[in-house]
Amino acid sequence: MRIFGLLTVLLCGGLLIYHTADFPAWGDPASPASTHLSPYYIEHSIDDTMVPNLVTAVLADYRSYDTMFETVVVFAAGIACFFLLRAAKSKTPESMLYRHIPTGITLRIEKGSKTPPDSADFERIDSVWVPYDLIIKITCRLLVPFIQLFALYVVAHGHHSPGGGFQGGVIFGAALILFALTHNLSNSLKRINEKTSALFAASGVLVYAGTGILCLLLGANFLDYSALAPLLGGDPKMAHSHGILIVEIGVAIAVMAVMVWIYYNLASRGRHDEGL
Amino acid sequence: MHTIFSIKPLIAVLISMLVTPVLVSSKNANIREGWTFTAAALKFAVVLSMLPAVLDHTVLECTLIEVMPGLAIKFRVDPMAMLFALVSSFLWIVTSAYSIGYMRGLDEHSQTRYFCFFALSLSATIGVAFAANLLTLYLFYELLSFATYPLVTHHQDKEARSSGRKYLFYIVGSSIGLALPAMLVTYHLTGTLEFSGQGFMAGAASKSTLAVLLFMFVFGFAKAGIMPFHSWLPAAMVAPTPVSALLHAVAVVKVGVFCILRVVTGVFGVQHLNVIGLGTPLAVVAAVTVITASLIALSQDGLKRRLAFSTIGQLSYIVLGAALLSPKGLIGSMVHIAMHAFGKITLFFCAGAIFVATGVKNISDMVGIGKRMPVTMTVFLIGALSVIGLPPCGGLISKWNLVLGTLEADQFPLLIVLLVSSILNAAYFLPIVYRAFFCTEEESQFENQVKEAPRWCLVPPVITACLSVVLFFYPQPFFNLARMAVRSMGFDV
Amino acid sequence: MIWQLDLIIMVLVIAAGIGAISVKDNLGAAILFGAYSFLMCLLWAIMGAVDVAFTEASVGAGVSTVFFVAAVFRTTRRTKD
Amino acid sequence: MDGLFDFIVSKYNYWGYVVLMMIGMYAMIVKKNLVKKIIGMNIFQTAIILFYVSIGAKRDATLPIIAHGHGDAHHAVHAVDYMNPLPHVLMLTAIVVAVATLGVALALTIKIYKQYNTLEEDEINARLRGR
Amino acid sequence: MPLIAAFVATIAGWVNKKYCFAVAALGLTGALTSSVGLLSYVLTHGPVQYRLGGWAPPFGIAYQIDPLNALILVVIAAVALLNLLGTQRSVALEFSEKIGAFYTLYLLFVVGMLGIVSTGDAFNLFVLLEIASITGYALIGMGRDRAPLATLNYIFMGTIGASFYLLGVGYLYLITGSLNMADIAAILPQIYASKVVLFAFIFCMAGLFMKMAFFPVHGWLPNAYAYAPSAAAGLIAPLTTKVMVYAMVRIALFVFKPEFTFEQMGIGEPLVWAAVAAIVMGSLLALAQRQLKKMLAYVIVAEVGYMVGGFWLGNRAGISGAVLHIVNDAAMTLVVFMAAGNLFYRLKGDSFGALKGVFREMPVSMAAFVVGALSIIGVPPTCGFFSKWYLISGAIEAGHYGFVAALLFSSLVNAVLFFRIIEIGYFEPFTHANHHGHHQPPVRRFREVPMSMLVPLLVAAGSLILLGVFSGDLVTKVIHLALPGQIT
Repeated sequence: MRIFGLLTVLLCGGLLIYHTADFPAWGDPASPASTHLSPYYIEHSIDDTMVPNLVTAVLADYRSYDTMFETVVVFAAGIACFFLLRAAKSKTPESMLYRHIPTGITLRIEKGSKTPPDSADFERIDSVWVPYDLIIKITCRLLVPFIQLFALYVVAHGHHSPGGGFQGGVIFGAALILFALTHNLSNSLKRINEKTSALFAASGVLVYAGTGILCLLLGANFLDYSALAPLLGGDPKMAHSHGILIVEIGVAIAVMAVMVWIYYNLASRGRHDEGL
Repeated sequence: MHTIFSIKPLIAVLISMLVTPVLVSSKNANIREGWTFTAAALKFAVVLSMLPAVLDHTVLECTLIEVMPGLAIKFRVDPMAMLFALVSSFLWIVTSAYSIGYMRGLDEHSQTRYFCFFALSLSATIGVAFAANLLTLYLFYELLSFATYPLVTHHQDKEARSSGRKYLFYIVGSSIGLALPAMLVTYHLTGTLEFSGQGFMAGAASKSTLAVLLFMFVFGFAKAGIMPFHSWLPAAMVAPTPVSALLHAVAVVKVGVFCILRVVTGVFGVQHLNVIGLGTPLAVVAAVTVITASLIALSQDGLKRRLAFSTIGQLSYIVLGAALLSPKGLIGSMVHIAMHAFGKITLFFCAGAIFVATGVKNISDMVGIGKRMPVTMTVFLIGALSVIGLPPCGGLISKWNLVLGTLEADQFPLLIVLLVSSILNAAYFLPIVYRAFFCTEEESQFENQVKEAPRWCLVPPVITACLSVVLFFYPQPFFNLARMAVRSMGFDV
Repeated sequence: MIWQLDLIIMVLVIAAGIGAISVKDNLGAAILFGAYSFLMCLLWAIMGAVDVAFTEASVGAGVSTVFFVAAVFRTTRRTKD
Repeated sequence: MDGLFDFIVSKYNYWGYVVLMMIGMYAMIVKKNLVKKIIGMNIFQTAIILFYVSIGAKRDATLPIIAHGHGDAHHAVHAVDYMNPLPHVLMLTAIVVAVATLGVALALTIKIYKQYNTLEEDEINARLRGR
Repeated sequence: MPLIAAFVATIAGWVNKKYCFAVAALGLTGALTSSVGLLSYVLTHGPVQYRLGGWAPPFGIAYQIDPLNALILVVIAAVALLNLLGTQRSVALEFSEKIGAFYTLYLLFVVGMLGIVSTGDAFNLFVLLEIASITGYALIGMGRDRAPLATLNYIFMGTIGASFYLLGVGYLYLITGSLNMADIAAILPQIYASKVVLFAFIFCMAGLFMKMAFFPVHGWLPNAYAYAPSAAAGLIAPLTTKVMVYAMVRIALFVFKPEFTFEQMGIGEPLVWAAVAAIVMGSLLALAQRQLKKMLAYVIVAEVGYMVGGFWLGNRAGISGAVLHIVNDAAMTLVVFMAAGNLFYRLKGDSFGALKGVFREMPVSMAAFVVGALSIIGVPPTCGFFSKWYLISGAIEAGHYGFVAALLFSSLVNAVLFFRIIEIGYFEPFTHANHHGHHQPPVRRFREVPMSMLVPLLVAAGSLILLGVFSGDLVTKVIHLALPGQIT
């Protein structure tokens, strides 16, 4: 099997390398890819959309339909993970671990025994991550808001610098995942629970599609932002710019929520009781 | 001869198809059988109503829908179709009556299913009869194969299962494996599948190709029971007797030979076959089947099996007649469809009646039965005479024409084949009758209590037997139709 | 775009890729995969695809790796190849 | 010699993508561990992304972000000055697709582990045959 | 005429969080009506182009609807709707808690399929392909015992396939600088000689072959389909492979021109032989199965061979046959899988042993199954016969008798396959026949599935016959319109 695999791979690789001879040279400004469509984008997008970041302009305007489906893919992945993994309400586990916060002592409570009082001193912890990690916890707690702020910046500033809805969403999601990693899953579930994340995911996609449909209702083609001009004020070009922002926000919301959602499911085998 | 549009052929086909939902929904057995009768009678009436027009040299046509460019599901009523449709739709009425008696007599299960598929089979049969092109023909041919499957395997036991398997294997296998590709090649070569009086294959391909195609068709329509594709027929005798009677003496097998007739006359064209000399090989195949089947029939003890082999032989008469490619031979073979149908169905009815009354299936157990069931056995005698081809029965007429056909075509060996096989026919039928009547009281295997079968089982064979006799004296209806058909092929008769 | 730098990173990427599939520990493989993604992101940044590089940094090196780690934690580190 | 050198410089990026793709494919074909296979799958996908990015590269051009975008607009923008943005756009989408597939694949892995308690394909197969 | 269809369905998917089947049904009905409307519009007014985002095609993304894909859109929407209606109960049974998620995925899958068919942009096709795949993975992955493993294999194969396709598109972009299908098609003829074009073609085809489970890369299909939940199998089995075949037709005919595809490549002949192998192997492997759904899955492998082989014959009859078979096969696969789903719903198993006596218990479902079976065997007047007719006449025209033989062989094997099942369902358990032919049928309960599952099934079965009867119109009025004129 190993030999066979290697042979196949070598054969394919050889063929592929062989025919690269016909490729235009790497980085050649005169290659067809750089001369057919892209000049149009480069030279017109600023006029058409008022967005200096060409990637954003192309992504969310010229090829916005692709991007919408990209968001749908993410959403589908989130639902798929939920669908595949989410288990029904879990049974109460055999034993639960609690930590007494002031002392850092870990208590193991067998099933059926009396649970500690529901006070601020005790917290339930996961069985897989026992050590008390004050430093990490505090550091991350401090970091998380800044990461989130940065994420918002990335989303909002996608017009002018690298970034945009997708990156921003992922970063935001990563911040939440970081929180869930350093604290435990139930803690972060308390802040954004499953329903919320599903709702966010769906609403993100809805914002995107809704924009498209709004354009449709306003008499233009699907996702033709210039139709939004009367609603947003400004000329059609500015409307393009704003439209891009709106859909980027939609993408960000959806991506953020889905990343968190997938993480919840993966980390707890769909039971949503104990994370990493 | 002119052509008019008429919806009647379609109605004739659809009547029995449409009656099935009614049959399914009717809870009461009497209502169900009432509907069956109504449908049968209606169908016969519709077919009959077309007869004057056909005799008046009119061709009725009905194009249902064009399924492929230049290829439609289309019905056409010409004399040959009329002949076959008349026979089968009339016999449906008789068989329905007989079925009722038989099924009630034996208290069979799933009678609703039985009547439904029976009606469906008849639809398919009429569809084949009225088909105007090979495609339509093939369509109803396959429909018939599948519609008869539940009938053949009605008993749902192990034996039925293996027979059903054999049945489908031969019939569907040959039609998909041989007839369908042959049809496709034909279409590819000529661009049409429409039957015409002269055939449409002339000059379309080389002689060897045509020969291959012809035999693909002949063997592909395995319902005709040409050897070596015959062994489904004896196997299918596990079916209830009315099924055997109608389907395996009338509908299914006759559909097979009818298809071959159609192919020979309508696709290849008699004249053209004559020119390229393909008649003789076909005739040889048929002749071999005739003789072999008759010989095998001699050795069978099961009455129905003997009848089955007799059928195989008789079917090959028809193919043989067609293969003679002479006017008389063609007339003979067409008329033989009708004559044999009446004769053979009588025989099957009698076999069924015997079974209902006594439960006996084997010939060796029937010694002396004539004394207990005189009517049945007399009728049996008439049927046998008809099949053998002795006066005063209709079988003689068709056989006579076949013989004339061999002379016309200068095929003396085939003449001898016909005569020998007639002798063999006599040899396997007459002893049954003889031993049924003429035996000593000791030899008789039947008690005095054995009575005639129920009335429903008795009347139909009597009717068909009478008709067999009547047809000897008045064969004109069928004879005229056959003659018209042959005339449309360009012969002068 | 300095092609020498590009080439060095390319070699590193390939090394990391081979490492990721050959190390005999799933957790290690996951981490190496993270490194691979990060190097890949550098490569793209050099080539001028900043947006793609940005995305790869957050997705490939970030979230994907976390997913891998989570999955490995929830299954097993054991691997035979 | 110089020609050969130029040739290599102009093509090595494409070779690199082929090599990476083959690494990924090798892992998917040969490795028995499901996590390894998934890593291979991701390497395979990133290799293709690398290919696209290579298409978009352009010598002597800068990032596809137009300078002075909001300044006194309408500087003439010249296509040769900026990289080709289109492949980048496509690849953003492709990365997203890759991560989505990864999520689903890992979810399935966990499910499989729950069912068979192993991630080695041969062991799973042996267990299935054993039943 | 925008493609409202997809959007209605998509939006229904999101609103649908409230656990409602009605929204899904409504959405799909909307999709169906609008695609029917689209078809009739296209037939009368000629091809339609819809520019998404209002940008002209080479720059923006456009949908390109011609009679051919309008037809396929109708098929997809109809199949999805019927299956949705027919499996409502089994969904409720199998995923009691995740109905919302199920329907969302279901709709997204349909959206992906509709999009693949209608898009005019090579890259957009990839994205939609992935939507359909990911939702498909999830739907299949929820099945019984071996489903997750089978799905993972499917993911690997599917991802390689999609990546190959993406690579092919990348090559095309590299060499033409465009992603729009029509635009590429306009540029390509000048550079046919390039090896890159050749490889682009090979990659696109290889990727699609993997996705459609063309022999010998069919390995993922049988297990995936056999263990999938019935409701998902009834959707995915009819659609995935067929839509991929359609994508192949589209790429090969409308991106690369026929003269390139059929004349310059010279791969038609080997591919038809591969199709022959697919048909033969699919049929033989189907014979070896003892499980209903698995057997059906192998039949699909053979059917893919029909379509691919028919297409690569490269003549008008063959291609019409292949396209007609896309439509017909979708319908007949739907029927048999829905029937199998109904059986599974009642019998809780689909090994042949479980099917004993099923005719008596579920006559209506079995009747529909028989119609589907007859169509797959190719018995007139069901639609399977007619597409087979075109395929065979195409093969005869091309002088490719191996393909003819394979088609006939597979018809025969299919006949054996289905009659084996029908026999089991019809005869067993054997009635104890006594000598006088009195039979007491075994008294078993009449356990037909509820009406809501039956009616869609019967509609589907009826459509098989309708499709058959109207196949002439379908071919002359729709398919021939859409095929490029060069194909003779």
